[in-house]
Amino acid sequence: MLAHEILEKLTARFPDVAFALHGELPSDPSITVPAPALASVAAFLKSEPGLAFDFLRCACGVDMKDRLDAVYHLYSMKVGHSIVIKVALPRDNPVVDSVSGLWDSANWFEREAFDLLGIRFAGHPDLRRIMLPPDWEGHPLRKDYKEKSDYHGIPTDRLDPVKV
Amino acid sequence: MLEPKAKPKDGFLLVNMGPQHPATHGVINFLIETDGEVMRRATPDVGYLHRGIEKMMEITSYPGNMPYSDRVDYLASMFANHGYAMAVEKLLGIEVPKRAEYCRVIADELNRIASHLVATGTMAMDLGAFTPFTHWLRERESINDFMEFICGSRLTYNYMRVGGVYADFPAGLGDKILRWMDHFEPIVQEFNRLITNNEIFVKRLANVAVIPADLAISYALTGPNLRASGVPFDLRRSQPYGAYPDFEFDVAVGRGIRGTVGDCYDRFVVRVEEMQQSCRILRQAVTRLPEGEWRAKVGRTIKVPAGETYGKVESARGEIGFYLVADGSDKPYRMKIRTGSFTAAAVIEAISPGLMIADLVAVIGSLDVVAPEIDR
Amino acid sequence: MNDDMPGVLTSKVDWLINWGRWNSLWYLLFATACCGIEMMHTGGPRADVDRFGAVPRAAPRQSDLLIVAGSVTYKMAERLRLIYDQMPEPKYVIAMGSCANCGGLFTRSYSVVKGVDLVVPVDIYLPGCAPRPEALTDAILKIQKKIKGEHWADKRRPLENARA
Amino acid sequence: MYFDFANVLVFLLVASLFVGGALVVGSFLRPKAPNPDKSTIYECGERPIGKAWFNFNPRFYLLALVFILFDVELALTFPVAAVFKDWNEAGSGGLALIELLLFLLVLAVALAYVWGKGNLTFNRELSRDDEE
Repeated sequence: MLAHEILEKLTARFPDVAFALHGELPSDPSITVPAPALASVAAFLKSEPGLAFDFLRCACGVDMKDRLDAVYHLYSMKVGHSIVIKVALPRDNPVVDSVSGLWDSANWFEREAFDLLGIRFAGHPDLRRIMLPPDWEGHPLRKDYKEKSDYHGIPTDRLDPVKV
Repeated sequence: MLEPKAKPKDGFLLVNMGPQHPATHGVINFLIETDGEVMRRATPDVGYLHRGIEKMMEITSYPGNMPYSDRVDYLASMFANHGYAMAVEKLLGIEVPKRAEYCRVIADELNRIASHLVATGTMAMDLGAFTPFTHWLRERESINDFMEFICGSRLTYNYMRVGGVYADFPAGLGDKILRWMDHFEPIVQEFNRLITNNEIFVKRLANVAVIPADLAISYALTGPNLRASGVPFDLRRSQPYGAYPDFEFDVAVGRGIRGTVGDCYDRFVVRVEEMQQSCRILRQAVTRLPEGEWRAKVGRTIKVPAGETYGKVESARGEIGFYLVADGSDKPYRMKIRTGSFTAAAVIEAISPGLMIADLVAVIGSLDVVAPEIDR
Repeated sequence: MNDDMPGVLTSKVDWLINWGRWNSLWYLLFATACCGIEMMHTGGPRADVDRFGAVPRAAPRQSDLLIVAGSVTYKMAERLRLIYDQMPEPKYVIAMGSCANCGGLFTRSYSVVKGVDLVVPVDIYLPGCAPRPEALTDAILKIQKKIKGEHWADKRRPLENARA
Repeated sequence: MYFDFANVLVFLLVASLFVGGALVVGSFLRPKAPNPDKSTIYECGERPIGKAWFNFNPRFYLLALVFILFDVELALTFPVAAVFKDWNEAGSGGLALIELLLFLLVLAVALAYVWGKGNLTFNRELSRDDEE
């Protein structure tokens, strides 16, 4: 089923939610969903027989300079179609509902998005850093990330042998 | 300083099967809560090899990112090259010539055999059978030689380019590969007699850590781990790309021969069968290699128009996906790499309660989890 | 006089002890990244470093050569230092691959230690991005050459007579 | 008469000399570089958590005992086999065979009892799984 048909099904089911379809070929189409409505839309996408998105292929965060996006790539094993769901979040307090209740793979994807981009997922069973050490400051994949001068005494820059 | 992570529950011991351990296939730490032999829970703690490849890709130009994609999974880096090149080509709208697609398939399938050789070999070694691992290393050296012919490097290939491959297929290599496969396929039968049907090996793996189909789908497992649970989802067949529609091959699916569907034994057998299917594809690809261009006309500096795409390839460890967000400059704006081992490592915590520690070694080997793919 | 190392006066006892040591350099399986695969092939049937007595060991307690094969992240650096301390004297370190030498491909990364010599003292820097098994064998032979010229009196009590 | 036992004394002396000598010479030649981290328990690079002194589940205890029982039985049948030829020539081979079979029969009964009681397997479940 193509992206706009899925969009029609969504607007039919959630009339008061403002969906938006982006991306013309060759880029992949994606549907933007407002943050408060994500939990119910995701549950609908998974349970609706015609859509049956049971496979959360990838979930990640993107730093769009003025906002943070949470991007979910969904695929359906039964029907065979896929869709990209995007949620725009404010940069200073990026919070969105966690979908780890619907798809177990979301647990680690969301932990990585929290670790590298600082997006907090409400309702996540165990939201802590997955990649970086627990006492790391800052979220590296943000565009305005500044590196510390050392970590636990190990300097982060190496003298350039040419200049020395 | 390095302080311990958690307080042990009374009556249980917290043991680190830590970053430096031969059975964890790279630097992964499992915090095991056990009563001595049986595990109450094994929580993986990853990130010991997080090199920040996604950040590196944001500050390097498109052609320069190819070596970074190699190191996402250094046991199967042809697939990462292929996925990355496909993502950029889809956004640029480049038509890859037929000969280049065939060269890519040959390199991919050779790399799949090499990766499965290490996967099945280390799994047998972790369970105590050391000799087949050295046999497989000998076979893998031949594949390393072919890779040196094709792209000049044994491990970090950097072979594919946006629009095709970096050099033409070497002239005499085709029948060299065919001759090697005539020698290799009987050895796989010998490996089956030596290991796959070995009673002790079966006893160690059958009915251990069964992953039912719905749990596999919910944890978004892909590749041999998903197919071993009975779900015949193979990107080369379900969402075909490149030259794969021209070849016939069967998708190896777990059938629960010696246990239930989705146990460690199935994951092992699926990998051995996949090696044979890869040989079949290689025979067709090498004999029917078409003439023509091996690389489309692409300028030296690549500027990808704004947009986003998701290039996905069936790697040896499942789907490796490149979610590329481009902003028109010569560097990717954001590159998320989705790998098979990342979701496979997540499922270990769900299936580990009740297993013995020795079974955890078998589970890690059967899921073929490697640290670079998890941490990137 | 020791013909291999001109100008180094080693007594017969030194030579006997060193002869035993350089022919049984057991290296620790410390494979973090891509160089680990090449190290595996070095121990494998074709490049077979076992001919020189170098047998892979899994625990630092039984190994006297630490081959740091691959990039070391900040999270792994403390573990590497602990493992190095847990190795018995006399011990040697090979920094295998450009990631271990100076951060290599990942010098601009936020989480890779720019060179293992910031964490552990390194004896041999082995260049290459995944150096070939022959290169690693050559590094092990260089460590053997170094052992040939050592005085056992220095190695016996390294702390007392540690030269400035 | 007492001289016969001298070789035992010499044997003990040389044995203790060998062992003691090796230890003494070793402590001289061995490098000594103590360091606080070196004495910590090696746990794959991590710091060990909690105490190692905890009562783990002795699930293999009975199986080990049963193994020792039948291992000793096997060890006792080897000497019989070794001297069986001489007994045969001495004419009482049949008697020796019957005695051996009797011995094996008694232990076969023991095996049946142990097998029936289920001690040949160990339980794979967690010893105390009182979920919090």
